[in-house]
Amino acid sequence: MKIKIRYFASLRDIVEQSEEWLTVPDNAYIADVRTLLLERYPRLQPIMDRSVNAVNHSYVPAETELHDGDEVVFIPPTGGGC
Amino acid sequence: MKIKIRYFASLRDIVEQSEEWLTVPDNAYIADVRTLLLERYPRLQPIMDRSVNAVNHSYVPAETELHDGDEVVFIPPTGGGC
Amino acid sequence: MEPIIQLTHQPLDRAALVEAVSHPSDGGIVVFEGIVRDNARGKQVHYLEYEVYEEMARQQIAQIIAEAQQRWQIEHVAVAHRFGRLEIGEASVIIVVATPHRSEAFDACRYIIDTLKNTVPIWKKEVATNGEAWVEG
Amino acid sequence: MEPIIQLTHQPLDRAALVEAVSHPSDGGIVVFEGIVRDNARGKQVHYLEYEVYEEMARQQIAQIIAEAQQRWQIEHVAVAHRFGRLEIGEASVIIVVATPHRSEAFDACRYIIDTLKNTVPIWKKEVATNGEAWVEG
Repeated sequence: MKIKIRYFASLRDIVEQSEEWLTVPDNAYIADVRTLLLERYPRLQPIMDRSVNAVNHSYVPAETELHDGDEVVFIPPTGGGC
Repeated sequence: MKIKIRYFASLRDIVEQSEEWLTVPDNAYIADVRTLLLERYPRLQPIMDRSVNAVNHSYVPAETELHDGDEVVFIPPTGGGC
Repeated sequence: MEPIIQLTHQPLDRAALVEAVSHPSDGGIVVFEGIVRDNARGKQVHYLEYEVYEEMARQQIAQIIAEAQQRWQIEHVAVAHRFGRLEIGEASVIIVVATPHRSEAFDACRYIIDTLKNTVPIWKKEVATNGEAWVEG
Repeated sequence: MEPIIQLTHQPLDRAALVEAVSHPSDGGIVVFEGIVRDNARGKQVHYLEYEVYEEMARQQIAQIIAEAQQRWQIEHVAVAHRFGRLEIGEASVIIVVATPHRSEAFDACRYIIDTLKNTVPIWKKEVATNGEAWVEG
Protein backbone atom coordinates (compact mmCIF):
# COMPACT_ATOMS: atom_id res chain seq x y z
CA MET A 1 0.00 0.00 0.00
CA LYS A 2 1.02 3.62 -0.35
CA ILE A 3 1.25 6.31 2.25
CA LYS A 4 2.02 9.98 1.91
CA ILE A 5 4.80 11.52 3.98
CA ARG A 6 4.99 15.27 4.40
CA TYR A 7 8.09 17.05 5.69
CA PHE A 8 8.16 20.30 7.63
CA ALA A 9 10.77 22.61 9.07
CA SER A 10 14.15 20.97 9.75
CA LEU A 11 13.00 17.62 8.30
CA ARG A 12 12.13 19.29 5.02
CA ASP A 13 15.51 21.01 4.97
CA ILE A 14 17.25 17.64 5.34
CA VAL A 15 15.25 15.58 2.83
CA GLU A 16 14.99 18.56 0.49
CA GLN A 17 11.37 17.93 -0.43
CA SER A 18 7.96 18.72 1.03
CA GLU A 19 6.33 15.35 0.51
CA GLU A 20 6.67 11.96 -1.09
CA TRP A 21 4.67 8.77 -1.42
CA LEU A 22 6.17 5.63 0.12
CA THR A 23 5.27 2.05 -0.61
CA VAL A 24 5.04 0.10 2.64
CA PRO A 25 3.79 -3.41 3.51
CA ASP A 26 0.05 -3.67 4.25
CA ASN A 27 -0.66 -3.05 7.94
CA ALA A 28 2.70 -1.40 8.51
CA TYR A 29 3.08 0.55 11.74
CA ILE A 30 4.34 4.08 12.23
CA ALA A 31 7.45 2.56 13.76
CA ASP A 32 8.16 0.73 10.48
CA VAL A 33 7.96 3.98 8.54
CA ARG A 34 10.43 5.56 10.95
CA THR A 35 12.90 2.73 10.31
CA LEU A 36 12.42 2.98 6.58
CA LEU A 37 12.99 6.74 6.52
CA LEU A 38 16.10 6.54 8.66
CA GLU A 39 17.57 3.99 6.24
CA ARG A 40 16.87 6.32 3.36
CA TYR A 41 17.90 9.54 5.15
CA PRO A 42 20.37 8.71 7.94
CA ARG A 43 20.82 12.44 8.64
CA LEU A 44 17.24 12.53 9.94
CA GLN A 45 18.23 10.54 13.03
CA PRO A 46 18.79 13.35 15.58
CA ILE A 47 15.65 15.28 14.71
CA MET A 48 13.50 12.14 14.32
CA ASP A 49 14.47 11.19 17.86
CA ARG A 50 12.83 14.41 19.02
CA SER A 51 9.82 14.20 16.71
CA VAL A 52 6.38 12.81 17.46
CA ASN A 53 4.02 11.04 15.07
CA ALA A 54 0.94 12.35 13.35
CA VAL A 55 -1.41 10.43 11.08
CA ASN A 56 -4.17 12.21 9.21
CA HIS A 57 -3.73 15.39 11.32
CA SER A 58 -3.80 13.74 14.74
CA TYR A 59 -1.03 12.83 17.12
CA VAL A 60 -0.69 9.05 17.42
CA PRO A 61 1.59 6.56 19.21
CA ALA A 62 4.32 4.69 17.32
CA GLU A 63 2.30 1.45 17.51
CA THR A 64 -0.37 2.90 15.25
CA GLU A 65 -1.25 0.71 12.28
CA LEU A 66 -1.37 2.50 8.94
CA HIS A 67 -3.81 2.23 6.09
CA ASP A 68 -3.58 2.87 2.38
CA GLY A 69 -3.54 6.59 1.60
CA ASP A 70 -2.72 7.74 5.13
CA GLU A 71 -0.88 11.02 5.57
CA VAL A 72 2.05 10.57 7.94
CA VAL A 73 4.05 13.43 9.42
CA PHE A 74 6.88 13.37 11.92
CA ILE A 75 6.46 16.53 13.94
CA PRO A 76 9.69 18.11 15.21
CA PRO A 77 9.50 20.33 18.32
CA THR A 78 7.09 23.15 17.55
CA GLY A 79 7.79 26.83 17.95
CA GLY A 80 4.50 28.51 17.26
CA GLY A 81 3.16 31.44 19.18
CA CYS A 82 5.98 33.82 19.88
CA MET B 1 -8.73 76.28 60.13
CA LYS B 2 -10.50 75.40 56.91
CA ILE B 3 -10.52 72.13 55.03
CA LYS B 4 -12.04 71.27 51.71
CA ILE B 5 -14.41 68.33 51.43
CA ARG B 6 -15.20 66.83 48.05
CA TYR B 7 -18.14 64.49 47.49
CA PHE B 8 -18.31 61.75 44.91
CA ALA B 9 -20.87 59.22 43.72
CA SER B 10 -23.57 58.37 46.28
CA LEU B 11 -22.21 60.90 48.80
CA ARG B 12 -22.58 63.68 46.26
CA ASP B 13 -26.12 62.54 45.48
CA ILE B 14 -27.01 62.79 49.18
CA VAL B 15 -25.39 66.13 50.03
CA GLU B 16 -26.32 67.55 46.62
CA GLN B 17 -23.03 69.31 46.08
CA SER B 18 -19.57 68.41 44.81
CA GLU B 19 -17.51 70.18 47.42
CA GLU B 20 -17.59 72.58 50.33
CA TRP B 21 -15.20 74.22 52.77
CA LEU B 22 -15.58 73.34 56.44
CA THR B 23 -14.25 75.21 59.42
CA VAL B 24 -12.81 72.77 61.94
CA PRO B 25 -10.73 73.21 65.11
CA ASP B 26 -6.96 73.35 64.57
CA ASN B 27 -5.42 69.87 64.64
CA ALA B 28 -8.76 68.16 64.09
CA TYR B 29 -8.65 64.52 63.11
CA ILE B 30 -10.39 62.81 60.19
CA ALA B 31 -12.64 61.16 62.78
CA ASP B 32 -13.81 64.61 63.92
CA VAL B 33 -14.77 65.54 60.37
CA ARG B 34 -16.77 62.34 60.07
CA THR B 35 -18.72 63.24 63.20
CA LEU B 36 -19.30 66.76 62.00
CA LEU B 37 -20.56 65.64 58.59
CA LEU B 38 -22.90 63.07 60.07
CA GLU B 39 -24.46 65.75 62.29
CA ARG B 40 -24.98 67.94 59.27
CA TYR B 41 -26.11 65.13 56.91
CA PRO B 42 -27.53 62.24 58.95
CA ARG B 43 -28.51 60.43 55.74
CA LEU B 44 -24.80 59.92 55.02
CA GLN B 45 -24.54 57.39 57.86
CA PRO B 46 -24.93 54.09 55.95
CA ILE B 47 -22.57 55.00 53.13
CA MET B 48 -20.03 56.68 55.46
CA ASP B 49 -19.82 53.42 57.40
CA ARG B 50 -18.60 51.79 54.21
CA SER B 51 -16.32 54.61 53.13
CA VAL B 52 -12.60 55.00 53.70
CA ASN B 53 -10.66 58.21 54.22
CA ALA B 54 -8.46 60.08 51.81
CA VAL B 55 -6.46 63.22 52.50
CA ASN B 56 -4.68 65.04 49.70
CA HIS B 57 -5.15 62.10 47.29
CA SER B 58 -3.87 59.36 49.61
CA TYR B 59 -5.69 56.82 51.73
CA VAL B 60 -5.20 57.52 55.42
CA PRO B 61 -6.42 56.08 58.75
CA ALA B 62 -9.13 57.85 60.78
CA GLU B 63 -6.54 59.00 63.34
CA THR B 64 -4.89 61.25 60.79
CA GLU B 65 -4.43 64.84 61.93
CA LEU B 66 -5.54 67.48 59.47
CA HIS B 67 -3.94 70.73 58.45
CA ASP B 68 -5.27 73.97 57.08
CA GLY B 69 -6.23 73.65 53.42
CA ASP B 70 -6.28 69.83 53.35
CA GLU B 71 -8.53 68.13 50.83
CA VAL B 72 -10.59 65.43 52.53
CA VAL B 73 -12.65 62.84 50.70
CA PHE B 74 -14.64 59.93 52.06
CA ILE B 75 -14.32 57.23 49.43
CA PRO B 76 -17.34 54.95 49.08
CA PRO B 77 -16.78 51.44 47.66
CA THR B 78 -15.25 51.85 44.22
CA GLY B 79 -16.53 50.27 41.04
CA GLY B 80 -13.94 51.13 38.44
CA GLY B 81 -12.74 48.77 35.80
CA CYS B 82 -15.69 46.88 34.45
CA MET C 1 9.58 54.32 29.69
CA GLU C 2 7.14 56.36 31.78
CA PRO C 3 3.89 54.43 32.09
CA ILE C 4 0.93 55.86 30.22
CA ILE C 5 -2.05 56.83 32.38
CA GLN C 6 -5.14 58.15 30.67
CA LEU C 7 -8.37 59.34 32.28
CA THR C 8 -10.67 60.61 29.63
CA HIS C 9 -14.22 61.32 28.50
CA GLN C 10 -13.33 60.18 24.99
CA PRO C 11 -13.71 56.62 23.66
CA LEU C 12 -10.58 54.61 24.45
CA ASP C 13 -8.22 53.90 21.57
CA ARG C 14 -6.88 50.37 21.92
CA ALA C 15 -4.63 50.57 18.87
CA ALA C 16 -2.98 53.79 20.02
CA LEU C 17 -2.34 52.37 23.50
CA VAL C 18 -0.79 49.16 22.15
CA GLU C 19 1.30 51.18 19.74
CA ALA C 20 2.47 53.45 22.54
CA VAL C 21 3.78 50.64 24.76
CA SER C 22 5.20 48.38 22.05
CA HIS C 23 8.95 48.02 22.01
CA PRO C 24 11.23 45.88 19.81
CA SER C 25 12.51 43.95 22.84
CA ASP C 26 9.01 42.82 23.87
CA GLY C 27 7.74 39.46 22.68
CA GLY C 28 4.34 39.44 24.31
CA ILE C 29 1.55 41.93 24.79
CA VAL C 30 -1.45 41.32 27.00
CA VAL C 31 -4.43 43.63 26.70
CA PHE C 32 -7.33 43.65 29.10
CA GLU C 33 -10.42 45.52 28.12
CA GLY C 34 -13.43 46.05 30.34
CA ILE C 35 -16.64 46.40 28.38
CA VAL C 36 -20.09 47.66 29.39
CA ARG C 37 -22.33 44.58 29.53
CA ASP C 38 -26.00 44.56 28.67
CA ASN C 39 -26.88 42.88 31.95
CA ALA C 40 -25.72 42.76 35.57
CA ARG C 41 -27.15 41.17 38.71
CA GLY C 42 -30.16 40.00 36.71
CA LYS C 43 -30.99 43.50 35.46
CA GLN C 44 -31.15 44.79 31.91
CA VAL C 45 -28.56 47.57 31.82
CA HIS C 46 -29.38 50.64 29.78
CA TYR C 47 -26.10 52.49 30.15
CA LEU C 48 -23.39 53.24 32.72
CA GLU C 49 -22.13 56.47 34.17
CA TYR C 50 -18.54 56.45 35.46
CA GLU C 51 -17.34 59.07 37.87
CA VAL C 52 -13.72 59.60 38.82
CA TYR C 53 -11.81 61.48 41.51
CA GLU C 54 -9.26 62.36 38.94
CA GLU C 55 -6.22 63.63 40.85
CA MET C 56 -6.34 60.74 43.29
CA ALA C 57 -7.16 58.12 40.64
CA ARG C 58 -4.13 59.18 38.65
CA GLN C 59 -1.93 58.88 41.71
CA GLN C 60 -3.37 55.47 42.71
CA ILE C 61 -2.97 54.08 39.21
CA ALA C 62 0.64 55.28 39.10
CA GLN C 63 1.24 53.48 42.37
CA ILE C 64 -0.34 50.23 41.14
CA ILE C 65 1.77 50.34 38.00
CA ALA C 66 4.92 51.01 40.02
CA GLU C 67 4.16 47.98 42.18
CA ALA C 68 3.57 45.79 39.13
CA GLN C 69 6.75 47.04 37.50
CA GLN C 70 8.77 46.22 40.55
CA ARG C 71 7.17 42.84 41.12
CA TRP C 72 7.43 41.52 37.54
CA GLN C 73 10.33 43.60 36.26
CA ILE C 74 8.17 45.00 33.50
CA GLU C 75 8.64 48.30 31.77
CA HIS C 76 5.94 48.99 29.21
CA VAL C 77 2.51 49.63 30.65
CA ALA C 78 -0.53 51.71 29.74
CA VAL C 79 -3.73 52.13 31.76
CA ALA C 80 -6.66 54.06 30.34
CA HIS C 81 -10.02 54.57 32.04
CA ARG C 82 -12.96 56.35 30.54
CA PHE C 83 -15.54 58.27 32.52
CA GLY C 84 -18.91 59.87 31.85
CA ARG C 85 -21.72 58.04 30.10
CA LEU C 86 -20.82 54.72 28.44
CA GLU C 87 -23.11 52.68 26.24
CA ILE C 88 -23.35 48.90 26.06
CA GLY C 89 -20.32 47.45 24.27
CA GLU C 90 -18.06 50.43 24.94
CA ALA C 91 -14.75 50.00 26.74
CA SER C 92 -14.50 51.45 30.23
CA VAL C 93 -10.90 50.44 30.84
CA ILE C 94 -7.97 49.24 28.79
CA ILE C 95 -4.76 47.90 30.30
CA VAL C 96 -1.80 47.05 28.10
CA VAL C 97 1.35 45.33 29.31
CA ALA C 98 4.19 44.49 26.94
CA THR C 99 7.06 42.32 28.18
CA PRO C 100 9.90 40.24 26.77
CA HIS C 101 8.12 37.09 28.00
CA ARG C 102 4.40 36.48 28.14
CA SER C 103 4.02 35.07 31.62
CA GLU C 104 4.92 38.38 33.27
CA ALA C 105 2.56 40.24 30.96
CA PHE C 106 -0.39 38.07 32.00
CA ASP C 107 0.42 38.30 35.70
CA ALA C 108 1.01 42.04 35.69
CA CYS C 109 -2.07 42.84 33.61
CA ARG C 110 -4.29 40.80 35.90
CA TYR C 111 -2.77 42.33 39.00
CA ILE C 112 -3.34 45.82 37.66
CA ILE C 113 -7.03 45.34 36.83
CA ASP C 114 -7.76 43.47 40.08
CA THR C 115 -6.06 46.13 42.19
CA LEU C 116 -7.49 49.01 40.19
CA LYS C 117 -11.01 47.79 40.88
CA ASN C 118 -10.34 47.72 44.60
CA THR C 119 -8.36 50.85 45.24
CA VAL C 120 -8.80 53.46 42.52
CA PRO C 121 -11.50 56.05 43.26
CA ILE C 122 -13.74 55.44 40.28
CA TRP C 123 -17.45 54.80 40.66
CA LYS C 124 -20.03 53.28 38.39
CA LYS C 125 -23.71 54.12 38.29
CA GLU C 126 -25.82 51.51 36.57
CA VAL C 127 -28.82 52.90 34.78
CA ALA C 128 -31.17 49.99 34.22
CA THR C 129 -34.72 49.74 32.97
CA ASN C 130 -35.96 49.70 36.57
CA GLY C 131 -33.96 52.55 38.07
CA GLU C 132 -30.37 53.55 38.75
CA ALA C 133 -27.85 52.71 41.44
CA TRP C 134 -24.19 53.14 42.34
CA VAL C 135 -22.53 49.76 42.04
CA GLU C 136 -20.29 48.70 44.86
CA GLY C 137 -17.41 46.47 43.82
CA MET D 1 -20.62 31.19 18.39
CA GLU D 2 -18.18 29.16 16.33
CA PRO D 3 -14.63 30.04 17.36
CA ILE D 4 -12.60 31.97 14.81
CA ILE D 5 -9.43 30.26 13.62
CA GLN D 6 -7.22 32.11 11.19
CA LEU D 7 -3.99 30.88 9.61
CA THR D 8 -2.76 33.47 7.20
CA HIS D 9 0.17 35.01 5.35
CA GLN D 10 -1.35 38.45 5.88
CA PRO D 11 -0.65 40.81 8.80
CA LEU D 12 -2.99 40.01 11.68
CA ASP D 13 -5.81 42.45 12.31
CA ARG D 14 -6.28 42.88 16.06
CA ALA D 15 -9.24 45.22 15.78
CA ALA D 16 -11.15 42.89 13.44
CA LEU D 17 -10.57 39.91 15.72
CA VAL D 18 -11.75 41.77 18.83
CA GLU D 19 -14.75 43.04 16.93
CA ALA D 20 -15.58 39.54 15.74
CA VAL D 21 -15.68 38.00 19.22
CA SER D 22 -17.29 40.90 21.09
CA HIS D 23 -20.76 40.28 22.38
CA PRO D 24 -23.08 42.49 24.50
CA SER D 25 -23.09 39.93 27.32
CA ASP D 26 -19.30 40.00 27.70
CA GLY D 27 -17.75 42.32 30.26
CA GLY D 28 -14.10 41.46 29.76
CA ILE D 29 -11.83 40.87 26.81
CA VAL D 30 -8.30 39.57 27.12
CA VAL D 31 -6.03 39.79 24.11
CA PHE D 32 -2.67 38.11 23.89
CA GLU D 33 -0.37 39.10 21.10
CA GLY D 34 2.96 37.46 20.32
CA ILE D 35 5.41 39.83 18.71
CA VAL D 36 8.67 39.21 16.87
CA ARG D 37 11.43 40.39 19.19
CA ASP D 38 14.68 41.91 18.06
CA ASN D 39 16.71 39.48 20.13
CA ALA D 40 16.58 35.90 21.37
CA ARG D 41 19.04 33.69 23.19
CA GLY D 42 21.58 36.47 23.05
CA LYS D 43 21.35 36.83 19.28
CA GLN D 44 20.34 39.83 17.22
CA VAL D 45 17.30 38.61 15.27
CA HIS D 46 16.96 39.84 11.70
CA TYR D 47 13.55 38.32 10.92
CA LEU D 48 11.52 35.14 11.51
CA GLU D 49 10.07 32.62 9.13
CA TYR D 50 7.01 30.72 10.39
CA GLU D 51 5.97 27.45 8.79
CA VAL D 52 2.68 25.72 9.46
CA TYR D 53 1.20 22.28 8.79
CA GLU D 54 -2.06 23.96 8.05
CA GLU D 55 -4.69 21.21 8.11
CA MET D 56 -3.37 19.75 11.33
CA ALA D 57 -2.74 23.13 12.97
CA ARG D 58 -6.33 24.12 12.32
CA GLN D 59 -7.57 20.91 13.88
CA GLN D 60 -5.27 21.20 16.90
CA ILE D 61 -6.27 24.81 17.53
CA ALA D 62 -9.94 23.85 17.32
CA GLN D 63 -9.30 21.17 19.92
CA ILE D 64 -7.47 23.55 22.27
CA ILE D 65 -10.30 26.06 22.00
CA ALA D 66 -12.89 23.36 22.65
CA GLU D 67 -11.01 22.32 25.80
CA ALA D 68 -10.80 25.92 26.99
CA GLN D 69 -14.49 26.46 26.28
CA GLN D 70 -15.44 23.44 28.27
CA ARG D 71 -13.10 24.19 31.15
CA TRP D 72 -14.03 27.85 31.64
CA GLN D 73 -17.51 27.93 30.16
CA ILE D 74 -16.46 30.52 27.65
CA GLU D 75 -17.98 31.10 24.26
CA HIS D 76 -16.26 33.85 22.34
CA VAL D 77 -12.74 33.01 21.17
CA ALA D 78 -10.53 33.88 18.23
CA VAL D 79 -7.07 32.51 17.46
CA ALA D 80 -5.05 33.86 14.56
CA HIS D 81 -1.53 32.80 13.60
CA ARG D 82 0.50 34.26 10.81
CA PHE D 83 3.09 32.36 8.79
CA GLY D 84 5.76 33.21 6.26
CA ARG D 85 8.32 35.92 6.85
CA LEU D 86 7.71 38.24 9.81
CA GLU D 87 9.69 41.34 10.63
CA ILE D 88 10.64 42.64 14.09
CA GLY D 89 7.61 44.12 15.82
CA GLU D 90 5.04 42.21 13.76
CA ALA D 91 2.47 39.98 15.45
CA SER D 92 2.86 36.24 14.95
CA VAL D 93 -0.19 35.25 16.97
CA ILE D 94 -3.26 36.94 18.40
CA ILE D 95 -5.63 35.27 20.82
CA VAL D 96 -8.83 36.99 21.89
CA VAL D 97 -11.14 35.71 24.61
CA ALA D 98 -14.29 37.60 25.60
CA THR D 99 -16.25 36.47 28.65
CA PRO D 100 -18.89 37.81 31.03
CA HIS D 101 -16.25 37.91 33.80
CA ARG D 102 -12.59 38.69 33.43
CA SER D 103 -11.04 35.90 35.46
CA GLU D 104 -12.11 33.23 32.96
CA ALA D 105 -10.86 35.36 30.07
CA PHE D 106 -7.37 35.58 31.58
CA ASP D 107 -7.23 31.87 32.42
CA ALA D 108 -8.53 30.72 29.06
CA CYS D 109 -6.32 33.06 27.04
CA ARG D 110 -3.22 31.93 28.87
CA TYR D 111 -4.16 28.27 28.55
CA ILE D 112 -4.65 28.66 24.82
CA ILE D 113 -1.28 30.32 24.12
CA ASP D 114 0.62 27.93 26.43
CA THR D 115 -0.97 24.85 24.85
CA LEU D 116 -0.71 26.21 21.34
CA LYS D 117 3.04 26.60 21.72
CA ASN D 118 3.38 23.00 22.79
CA THR D 119 1.04 21.12 20.51
CA VAL D 120 0.23 23.02 17.35
CA PRO D 121 2.46 22.12 14.36
CA ILE D 122 3.92 25.53 13.66
CA TRP D 123 7.65 26.09 13.42
CA LYS D 124 9.80 29.14 13.64
CA LYS D 125 13.10 29.73 11.85
CA GLU D 126 15.18 32.49 13.37
CA VAL D 127 17.26 34.39 10.88
CA ALA D 128 19.92 36.18 12.87
CA THR D 129 23.00 38.13 11.90
CA ASN D 130 25.12 35.01 12.41
CA GLY D 131 23.02 32.41 10.57
CA GLU D 132 19.63 30.78 10.75
CA ALA D 133 18.10 27.98 12.81
CA TRP D 134 14.79 26.30 13.57
CA VAL D 135 13.83 27.20 17.11
CA GLU D 136 12.65 24.42 19.35
CA GLY D 137 10.12 25.47 21.96
